Amino acid sequence: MPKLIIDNREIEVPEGTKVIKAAEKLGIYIPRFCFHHALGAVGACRVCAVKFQEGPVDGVQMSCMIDAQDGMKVSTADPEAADFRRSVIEWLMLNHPHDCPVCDEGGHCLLQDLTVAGGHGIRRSKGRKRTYTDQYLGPLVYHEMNRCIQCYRCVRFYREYSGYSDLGVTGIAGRVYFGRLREGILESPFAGNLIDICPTGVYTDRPSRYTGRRWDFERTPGVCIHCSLGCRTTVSARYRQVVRVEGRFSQQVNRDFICDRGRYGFYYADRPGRPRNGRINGQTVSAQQAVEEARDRLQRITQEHGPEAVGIIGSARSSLQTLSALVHLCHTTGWQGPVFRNTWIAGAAADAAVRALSPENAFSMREIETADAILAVGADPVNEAPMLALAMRQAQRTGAEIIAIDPRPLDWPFDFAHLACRAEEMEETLASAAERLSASRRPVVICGTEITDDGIVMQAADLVAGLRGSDKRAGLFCTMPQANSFGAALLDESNACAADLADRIETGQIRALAVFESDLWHVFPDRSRLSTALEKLDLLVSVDFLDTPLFENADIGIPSLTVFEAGGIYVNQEGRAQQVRPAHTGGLPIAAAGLGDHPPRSFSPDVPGRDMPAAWAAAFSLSGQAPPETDAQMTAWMRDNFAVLADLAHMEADGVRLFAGRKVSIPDEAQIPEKKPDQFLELLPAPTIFGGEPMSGHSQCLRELAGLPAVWMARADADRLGIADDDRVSLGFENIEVTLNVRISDPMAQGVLVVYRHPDIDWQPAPDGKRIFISEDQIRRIEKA
Amino acid sequence: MWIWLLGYLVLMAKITAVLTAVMVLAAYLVLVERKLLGRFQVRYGPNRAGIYGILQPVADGIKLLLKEDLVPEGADRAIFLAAPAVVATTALMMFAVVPFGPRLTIGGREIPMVITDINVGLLYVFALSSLGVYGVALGGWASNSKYALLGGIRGAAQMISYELALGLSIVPVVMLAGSFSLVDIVNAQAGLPFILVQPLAFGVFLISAMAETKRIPFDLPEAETELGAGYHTEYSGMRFGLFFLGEYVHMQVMGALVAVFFLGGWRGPVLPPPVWLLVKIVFVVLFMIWVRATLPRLRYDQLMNLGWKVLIPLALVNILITGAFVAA
Amino acid sequence: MIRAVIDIIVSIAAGFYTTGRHLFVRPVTESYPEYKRPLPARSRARIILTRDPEGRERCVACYLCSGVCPVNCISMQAAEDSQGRRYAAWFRINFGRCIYCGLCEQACPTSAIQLTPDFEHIRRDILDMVFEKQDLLVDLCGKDPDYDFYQHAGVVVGLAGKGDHISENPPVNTRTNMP
Amino acid sequence: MSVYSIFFYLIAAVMILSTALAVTRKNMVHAVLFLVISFLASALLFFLLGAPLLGILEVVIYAGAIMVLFLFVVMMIRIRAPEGSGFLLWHYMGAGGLSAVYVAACLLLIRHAGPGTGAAMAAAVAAPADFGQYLFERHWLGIEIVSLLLLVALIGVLHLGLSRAGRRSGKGGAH
Repeated sequence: MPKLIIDNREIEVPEGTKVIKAAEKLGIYIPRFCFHHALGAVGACRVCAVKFQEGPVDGVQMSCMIDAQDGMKVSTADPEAADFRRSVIEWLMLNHPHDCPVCDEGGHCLLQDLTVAGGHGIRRSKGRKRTYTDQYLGPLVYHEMNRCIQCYRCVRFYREYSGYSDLGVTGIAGRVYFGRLREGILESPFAGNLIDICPTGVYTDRPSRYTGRRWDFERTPGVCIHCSLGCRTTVSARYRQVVRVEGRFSQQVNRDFICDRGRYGFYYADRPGRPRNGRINGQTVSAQQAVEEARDRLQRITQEHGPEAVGIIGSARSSLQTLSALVHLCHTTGWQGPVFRNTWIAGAAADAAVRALSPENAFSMREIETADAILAVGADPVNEAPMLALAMRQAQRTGAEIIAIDPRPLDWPFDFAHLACRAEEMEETLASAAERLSASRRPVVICGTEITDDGIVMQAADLVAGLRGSDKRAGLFCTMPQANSFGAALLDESNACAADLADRIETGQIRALAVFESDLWHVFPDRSRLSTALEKLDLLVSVDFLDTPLFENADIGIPSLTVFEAGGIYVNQEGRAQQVRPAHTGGLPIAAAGLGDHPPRSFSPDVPGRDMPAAWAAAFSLSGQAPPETDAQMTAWMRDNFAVLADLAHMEADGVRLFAGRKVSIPDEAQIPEKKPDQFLELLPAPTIFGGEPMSGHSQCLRELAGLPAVWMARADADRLGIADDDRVSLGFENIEVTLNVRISDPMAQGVLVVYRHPDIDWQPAPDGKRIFISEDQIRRIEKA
Repeated sequence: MWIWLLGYLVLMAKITAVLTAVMVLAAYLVLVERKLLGRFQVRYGPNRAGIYGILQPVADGIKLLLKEDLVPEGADRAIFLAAPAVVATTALMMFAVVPFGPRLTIGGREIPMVITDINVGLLYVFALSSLGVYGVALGGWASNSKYALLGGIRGAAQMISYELALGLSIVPVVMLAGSFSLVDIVNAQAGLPFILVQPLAFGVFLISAMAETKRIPFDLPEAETELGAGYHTEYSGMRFGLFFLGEYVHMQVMGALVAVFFLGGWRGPVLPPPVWLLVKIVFVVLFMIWVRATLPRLRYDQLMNLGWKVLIPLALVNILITGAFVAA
Repeated sequence: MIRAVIDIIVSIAAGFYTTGRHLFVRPVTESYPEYKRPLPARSRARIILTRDPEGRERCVACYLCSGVCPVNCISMQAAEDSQGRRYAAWFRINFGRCIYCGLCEQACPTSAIQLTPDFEHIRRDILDMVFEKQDLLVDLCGKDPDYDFYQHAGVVVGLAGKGDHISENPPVNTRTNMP
Repeated sequence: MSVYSIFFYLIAAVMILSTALAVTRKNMVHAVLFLVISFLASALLFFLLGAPLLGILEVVIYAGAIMVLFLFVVMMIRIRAPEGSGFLLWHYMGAGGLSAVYVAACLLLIRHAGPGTGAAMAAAVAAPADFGQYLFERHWLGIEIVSLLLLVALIGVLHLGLSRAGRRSGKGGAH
């Protein structure tokens, strides 16, 4: 533990700590461009120079390159070092364009800050500036190379930290260029972090280009709800509109970065088509009127046909507030539900995962980064929970062995062993792969819940328990389908899925349905069955903030608030309940409130469009109860009424871990998946990073990245069927035929067709709880036009 | 009976005449002060209402009458409403004992040119002057505003302090005149005005008088730069006007008292006595305006030091000396 | 002691002399509505948005003026036109709030926002004091007639390509290592 | 009943009423104000009885000086009106008893006005000069004793104030 003196203050730091970090611990900020605590040091920018006055090192040196040693005496304010830094900044500014006013980084630009801090105001050089041509890097990141100061942060993040290789550095001397070999869309789903990591404006946010300056934003700590990881974000809002989302550091969850789905998925909140008024039979009314009408009509149906005639559906994208309000609603009224599980086996798998996780074996992403062996079963982090892939990449960088057991073609930014197998082979493969963990000390088993069933989850949990039994620091990490899947599983008592309700609608038992923040068209397998079922209903109420087909077709539509307006609590896949605060007051964005893009010229004390209720408040109102008035009262109400949520009282900055220990639930019998019949292929619908998730699917800039809808198949299958890469095939079902592009992959399970969810696939091939098999003669190759 | 009635009518006439003169003079004093301050500062002063701004007082009066009479929500309503009246009334009532001239003989009857000549006239003046404090202190307190309260407290402290110096400075005059009656004091100056006999008393009295009227450099109760407008921060409309009127009437009273005590009152050659008194009043008042244009406001501790450590000892010494002379 | 008293009296008398003397000095006041004094160009009154020498809007909606405004009377929304030029989609100054401090003019990097000597600038309706971009925009270059920000900024907005702006070298050829 | 008696009873009524209000008000400033009104009324009574000097002195000393100080202090320390009714029954009973004794004593005195009151009455209604002569000729010793006492009190207060100020400046520097 070397002890050194920085600016006359003594500090003891662990061996190997750089001087710049040691100073940070003292609260002394040494200027830096290239050094970043997640990326480490390269000594490229020369701006962290400090004066070493005594000890083993002498003179002006880069504080990011020198390890703290005993007897060092460091001065950060020494005139020699300060002068050095000032000169460095002036050199860096030699070629920097004078375009701060039209640069989106202006206002939170590290270079700008340090230039001002260094006192450099007037360019003394008479020389001409070096310029570069810029590249189009896709719809998310804007490239302006002239501003570059060669800190190498971008390539270090892109290539080393996140493991993608299409962005790099070319050139020598004063002509170093950072970009792609050829212009094109960045391949990494973490490319948005370049914006955060670039100390100046080379990479800026393209969708929010020119929308405002950092100082004008209302910046609120938020939590990403586009997957189950619950990464921390900073939400920037301006003029009642969310304009930017950035990563927020968190020790346990996402560290510094977030994925592009989390960064750009928020655009659903202010889409022009977002419902902001209530609807009764197609007529536009106020939100309050819609709530009252829905309450009256539901009560009438309850009186006429009994409480069993009303069904309630929720979804795991709602906040814990909404979920608990729905449970309470059904308790007090006797209505059916609430149903949180959409369909599929996922419900049972998520339930099994929640039961399997305990404070001892549930690992956070932080612990995955330090694992030395990772076994991923039925999990595709890049598509399901992207930041998990980044965490696994860090483990792999430190030498961890990674094994994947999955039928899908996996495209991960690190080396791993892919054991491709079908669902029925998974159990066996897992058992054999478990032996490869025996040499490790800190193994992690990552288990997906979207394409696996509860049996695999329980097997994975058993494996972890076994590893822990043999004195290993083993952990379990389950990915889940949606932001609040864990919370929904905690509160879910009925274990029913939407298909069960459909049965009862068809038999006429259920006459009215209230759907909260769920789009049955998106999740329900059989569309024709759904539409006939919905038509049988006397009343369909939809409460949502998305303009879903269900909302359009509902008898009564009630607009609800988004997470940016209402806040809420979300429980991520490791059971960490995190509080989200509202980012702005809600109401119509200022631009939309006036005529066109111009704010109104009249003054009124009320905000137009602010009468929308939060979904949980609407749930209370439907039963005729007054909702708790404030968020704090609502949280207290949840703690008091649900034993599993009692720990919410201990909510801290890092959230609070909730576990199912208190929940009494009888586990289902694990079922062995049926075997794939010969001459049949299994059709496997799979989640995908862009476009498959309901909320970010409404985000225009991400839709561009979703690509074309495609079906993936193993090369052996393709060869047998005589299909080549890029062909178009038609898949015929009982009542529908779908045309898709074919992509052929080598490392994927044979006998499986993988179809990634896509907004353009107007069809959701996922029967409830059953695997889909399609006979080979139903697959037809279409000649190219 | 009719004699009594006649006397009553004469008294009423005198009161009316004096009040009218004092009010009109007060209104125009405001204009004169603003014009003069303008000239002292090398500008014009009000010159828009009528020629040379001659109608400015009328405009001001109409404005004050028409403005809304606001009462702050937390104010002590009754006291808040009464306070300005106290200030204005006490100032006006002081004129009751100021003599305007020698006795006038009309139709064989002698009419004294004073509203009432009581033998304790001087004490009466001080009694009313000390009651004027209530208007300031209560107005400030009742406003329920911290600035007004500070102004009111300052006003009370300042007026108590300076009343002592005021009273003590006048004792030699009483000793010389041998009476509290203002008429007798004027009569005692038939030979030469007391300013020549008692210059020290004159100085102390003048300074204290300015402090009593709360004028610059002693305007700490108002102190715009520190307290908004001090004790009348919360006042508006005609109630503010009453405070305003009170201040300018008080200036005239002090001018009249200086004239009566030190300048021989209405005495003077050629011109009729009331005119002489008026001239002297205006002279003193103009001097006060000049002071306002020249001197900066004192700090509070300076104000208290001046009163207690300079003026009162000076006045006491003056009494001793005068006493010795009178006894000798 | 006596000397001090004399000093005090003399200094007070000097003050009285100074003020008294002013009574006989001709007032320096200029009677405003009758006589309108031409104000210097740097006077700070009504704000305008100027144009560059080519007649294009100078304002790039960089938010610096609204950021520096001590009374928050400026609001705007930036937008991008088809050539990549940044401009104000709307730009609003609430003159009911403006204190004419001129900080916006100092902050403006493009010389777009300028204060003029036109101070007779009052409306009966407070909402008429809210000026929109079309009310603020003039067809003049103002105090800095030759300045065109985009000629110096080096971003491509249709004026010139990369490397063609003032004081720029042609773009680096990244395919070669020859200097 | 002459005009003077009407005024007398009117003023007396005002005086008693305001005194009663002064005793019962919970708001200190109001209490002080009613006491001032009471003093003014008594001064008017002196006027009415032909003793203007006493009347004026009453106003100058009591209403003008002492009560202003009271008001000043009340305003400075901002006493809040106490909660609840304030006085207990036995407070009222004690005060009532004492008042009764006082009224009885006054009645007795008025009934048996002694011969000594005449001279005092004459002095009270006299001109200021005569009043002064009366005081300093007949009661000079008493006046000197009282003024000496006041002087002692003055010096005592000065001493207290100065020593406090000295201690403070010794501890914390110039204030």
